[in-house]
Amino acid sequence: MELKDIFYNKQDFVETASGNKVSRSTVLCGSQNIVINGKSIVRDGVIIRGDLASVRIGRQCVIDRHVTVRPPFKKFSKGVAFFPLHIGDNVFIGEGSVVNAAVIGSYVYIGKNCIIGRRCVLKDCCMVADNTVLAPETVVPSFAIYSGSPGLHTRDQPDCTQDLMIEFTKSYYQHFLPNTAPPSSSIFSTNISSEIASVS
Amino acid sequence: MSHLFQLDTVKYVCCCGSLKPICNVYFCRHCLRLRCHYCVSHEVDSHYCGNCSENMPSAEAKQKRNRCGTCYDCPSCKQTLSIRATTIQVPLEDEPEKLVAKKLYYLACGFCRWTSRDAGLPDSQNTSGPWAEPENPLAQQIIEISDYFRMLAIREKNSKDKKFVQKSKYLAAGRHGVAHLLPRRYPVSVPEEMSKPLPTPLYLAPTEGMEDLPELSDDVYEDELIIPKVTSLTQRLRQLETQPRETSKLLPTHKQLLVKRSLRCRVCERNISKPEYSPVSIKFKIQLNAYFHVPQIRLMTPLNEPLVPGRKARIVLRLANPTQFPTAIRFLPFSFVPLQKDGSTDKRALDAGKFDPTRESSTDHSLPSHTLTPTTSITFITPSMTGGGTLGSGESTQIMKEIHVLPRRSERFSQNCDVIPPADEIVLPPRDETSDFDDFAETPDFNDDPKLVPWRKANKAAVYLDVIRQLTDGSEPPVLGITIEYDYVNTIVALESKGVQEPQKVRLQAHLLIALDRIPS
Amino acid sequence: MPLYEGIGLINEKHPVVLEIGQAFTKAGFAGESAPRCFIPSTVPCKDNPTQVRKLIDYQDESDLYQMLVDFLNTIYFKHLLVTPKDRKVAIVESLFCTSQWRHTLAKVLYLHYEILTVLWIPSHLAAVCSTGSDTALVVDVGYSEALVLPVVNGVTLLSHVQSQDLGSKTFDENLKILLLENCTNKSKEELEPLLTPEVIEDIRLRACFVTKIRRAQLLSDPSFAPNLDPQLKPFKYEIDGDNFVEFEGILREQAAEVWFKNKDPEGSSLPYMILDCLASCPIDTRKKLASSILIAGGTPMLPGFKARLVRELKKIESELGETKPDFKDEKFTEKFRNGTYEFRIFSCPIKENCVNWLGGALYGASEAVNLRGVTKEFFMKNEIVPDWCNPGCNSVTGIVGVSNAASSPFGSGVGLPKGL
Amino acid sequence: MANLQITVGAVVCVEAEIRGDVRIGTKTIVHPCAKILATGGPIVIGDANIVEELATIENKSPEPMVIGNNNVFEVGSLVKAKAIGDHNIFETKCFVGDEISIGNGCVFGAGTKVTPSQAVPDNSVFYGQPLKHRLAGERPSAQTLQIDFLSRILPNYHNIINPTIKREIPALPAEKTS
Repeated sequence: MELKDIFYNKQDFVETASGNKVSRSTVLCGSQNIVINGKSIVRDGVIIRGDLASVRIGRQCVIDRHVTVRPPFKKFSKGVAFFPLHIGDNVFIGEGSVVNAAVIGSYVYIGKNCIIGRRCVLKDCCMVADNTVLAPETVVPSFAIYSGSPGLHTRDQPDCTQDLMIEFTKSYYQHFLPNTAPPSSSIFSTNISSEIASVS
Repeated sequence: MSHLFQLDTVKYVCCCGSLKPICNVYFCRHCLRLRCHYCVSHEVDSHYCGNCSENMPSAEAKQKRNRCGTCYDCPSCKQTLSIRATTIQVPLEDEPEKLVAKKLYYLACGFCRWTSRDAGLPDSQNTSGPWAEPENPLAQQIIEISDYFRMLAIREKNSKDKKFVQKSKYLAAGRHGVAHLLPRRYPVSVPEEMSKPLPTPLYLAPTEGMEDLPELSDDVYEDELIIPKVTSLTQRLRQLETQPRETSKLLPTHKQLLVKRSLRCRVCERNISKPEYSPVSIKFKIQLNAYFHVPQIRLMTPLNEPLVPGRKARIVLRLANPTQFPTAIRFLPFSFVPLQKDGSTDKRALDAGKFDPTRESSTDHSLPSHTLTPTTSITFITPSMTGGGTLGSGESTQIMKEIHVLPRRSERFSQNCDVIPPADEIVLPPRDETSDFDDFAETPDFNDDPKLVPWRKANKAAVYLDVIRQLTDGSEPPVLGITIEYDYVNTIVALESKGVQEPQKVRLQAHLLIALDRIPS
Repeated sequence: MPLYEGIGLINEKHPVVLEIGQAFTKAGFAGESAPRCFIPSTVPCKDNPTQVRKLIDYQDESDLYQMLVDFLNTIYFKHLLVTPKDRKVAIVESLFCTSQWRHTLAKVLYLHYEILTVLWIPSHLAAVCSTGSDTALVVDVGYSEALVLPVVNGVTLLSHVQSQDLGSKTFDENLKILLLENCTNKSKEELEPLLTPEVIEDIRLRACFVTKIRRAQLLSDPSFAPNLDPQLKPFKYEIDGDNFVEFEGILREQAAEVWFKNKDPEGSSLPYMILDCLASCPIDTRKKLASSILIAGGTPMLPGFKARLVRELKKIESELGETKPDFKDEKFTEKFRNGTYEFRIFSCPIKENCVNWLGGALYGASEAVNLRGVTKEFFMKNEIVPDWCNPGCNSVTGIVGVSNAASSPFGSGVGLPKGL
Repeated sequence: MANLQITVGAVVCVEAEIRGDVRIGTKTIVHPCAKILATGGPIVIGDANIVEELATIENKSPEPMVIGNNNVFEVGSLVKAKAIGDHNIFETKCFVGDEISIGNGCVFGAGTKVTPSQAVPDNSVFYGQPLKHRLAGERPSAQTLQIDFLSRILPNYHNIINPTIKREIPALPAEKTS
């Protein structure tokens, strides 16, 4: 199935030179500490706590609505600090999730309403199913699917996850359109309905 | 992962009869057949710890009972434990009146807040513990019983195998595999030695009578039951040696390792998926996932109204060519034939009696996914399989082998829509990695009929297809069965014959079932 | 740690030992003292991976085959972490598992997983094995039924088997009724949907125990029950975040009475099953068997079970001897009239729920796998796994290559009684 | 008359939503986008608590809701409890119903929901789905270091409500206070 077009109000989003589309209703605390590498989408209601520590988000990521991205806190023997939070490329973070991880690799899919505990490490190509709660400091290995509360390794990702995620995030970007633009596959998507109508 | 594009609306029919979305299907380059997790053999490739990402050699993994040496699991909730440090003030050895800070470590769970202190374990001076682990206090007795049984069994073996020279079985097994040890002969008569009296056991479990088994103490009746203080079944089953009843007796356990597995085609016995050794690597040494080798078909939009039997509807499929060579795709009516001798409609391939190789005498099998159709104009070149041998024999031996070694599976499906195949083929250009980065790449002109191909981009194209619902009961959801025929360029032949031959182009078929009304969630 | 490390066998690949029970499966390696995993016998649903299906709920043979393929895949690649075809397998199986189950499991092992040799061990023999002795009265309380089976000098006295539906299933059904009756802060209608099988099992495990024989007598009569001293305090159980339920304490001791309904003419009881079995056994074996009771299965691990069982047996026996028995069978009482048996229960070196598995592991570590295992080749040829109930396998001559192969427990070469 | 009282030493970001009668003790940190809603009676927050973004503390009852010291309200938690003692942690997205009174040292795990009327025993830990309950050996330690760090760093990025001034904030419309 092809992804459906998602339209947004052009005035509600800022599109940067590198192709990032960031909603104006996000809360980007300490925005000087937030780096988004390009072609990423940050939708409305997202909170990114760059004030606590730096947050780096890779290319072609999608951060869905009402996600909180928050660098994790850590007590050391000598004082305390918030860890910088790194997110790789082609990562999808689903609606309402709270991300407290230390590192999120590339090609990672995080479902809706997940809680990624403090200092978690999500390796490349892993997936966190909807409504999962990952305990603090969990390491999710590559190609693992974690689900439940507490999140446990329940299934495995297919071998082609990397390419699927690239295709998915890229396709999401292509279908994320200002409401002024024509539909992405306009060449025929309007025709389709008329064609089908004429047949049946 | 198949939820990303609702990939499971289009199921590829594997040789074995499984229906899988494309990302779970493999393509064996040698057999030129679809394979899936069900019909390939799985092998353990390497052991590693999912938490610390350390590889562990198989021998060591075996010795450590498949557990990581450094990471521990919480006995209460199975999450990974982290090491916490605390400092205490201890008097200096030389000057007892002076206090210095000393670091001590304990284990703590960030999820259920269990700590090694809850188990009564003292804090350790080392980050690595050691932490007490559950142990069976009677393990030594089990060893004694085991020794006794080994002795008995050896006695029996000696008495039976007297005539044979005993070589060291274990060494032989290591070198050549166990297969040559078979078949084994069992003498029917009971030899003399067996009538000798049995040796006395080394250990006998004691029995307990009334005096050893006191009734429950009064505390049980007087104390209030606090459920959180009693362990649950899962907690007990994680410590089989002790299975404690009180949560205070739960002990941390070493984390279980994970494995990377490689997949092997059962027919040609070559790998079809082999991951790289490194636990953090997401790359593969060999990766024959169908996603990279078989044209991908997707339904663009589901039917928005039910399809009445006998009526026609138009659907749009999106085709993509993942390979590095151009291909031409032709649509045909669904023609999957299960891998079976009689080809009967009963698809229960697992019925008793179908496994006996000797019973498989007939060779007139329908070829499941690799048929030379007379309609195609492209030359069919035999993939030179075993050097010599004609097309016919090579083909049939492979089919024979497939019938014998592939586990078969009968997944129920109802295919109730047929395609009206368009006359033309759709040519798809090869996949171009660079075009992924170029949004404005030019799409080559293939002089398409806009009534067949309304859209194209790089290696992808959309196709209109007319489908007809069969005149059967219309209550089931519409499922279209379709067979595609496509060009596949086999580079492996060229590689194996040291570059003498050009890559060979073959014409292959794949069978698909498409759920036409699946609404994207 | 492997038990046999350092005897030059370090390179040996220990066979995999599997006991696929109706409720739980134990899997591990031969030569080890505990299973590597002890997991529910369930597989994820195909349509909805968050739901599970029990293996015993299979629809037909092909369904079971698929489930076993999936289940063994999980066991091999998530728990045991070995390549299936590299290892021989020892299966610990119930004597009364259906032929369909057995045959399907055999097909999965030999054909799908290409296992070369499988040793099929009856679970009660395995259990006896784990005591080091060769004589025991095995009391196996499983999921759907309780079995009492005598084994004397390695010979199973199969005709004397006693079997009743007194497994954990019956226990939990009974417990559910008690829970519904004894809830103090929820109505039956509210509580009923909350009591899933998992919740009931958890309450059984965490709250229930087997009470003293004296209290049990009072419990059996509802009018006496309030006079119990001390009364058990009510307890609170948290089902989920919205439902914290409170129960009367009395159900904690009432639940296990399902095993000891001696007086009930319709009911059955574990002590009577044991005595019935003993009574039917040859007279010269009774004494030995009575003092070699072996408990297997996870349900009887409740506190107080063994102590109560011994006392119940003694009490019934003494009542039979002294007073006019209120029991149905005259012959039965005759046999116990003059007998002064001492009832003793084995204290195994492992918990009761792993006893069967441990026996399998002991077998698997010995040459028995090679001597008595059924090879893939044999299975391909004959399409059967030799079985005690299959007359074809138990004729005097036997099938070529199978004589004594499947069933015998000990090196002594004594198999299951023939001609049953 | 609704009013907000912030003791010296507390750090309350302007972007936090605070309504009704709220008192905040010293060393308490209120992150941006946190919500403290005294829609009924007042909310009295003690010292050295942390209220993170999207956390909601709500009091609909006419009785005052008293929160002790050293509690942490993590991202997205929704707490309506009758009373809260010291050293409790409300983890990410937990939900605590309004019939619960909480003593000391309790942890409501991430994503849990606890509603039945009860007094939670000290050092209780609720976690997981389905909900599990255990009694911890010791209570969670105070987040003193984190509070020091946050009180240093937050003023660099956010506007802080000046604690010395007693601010009058608009009372809620009558129909909203039930």
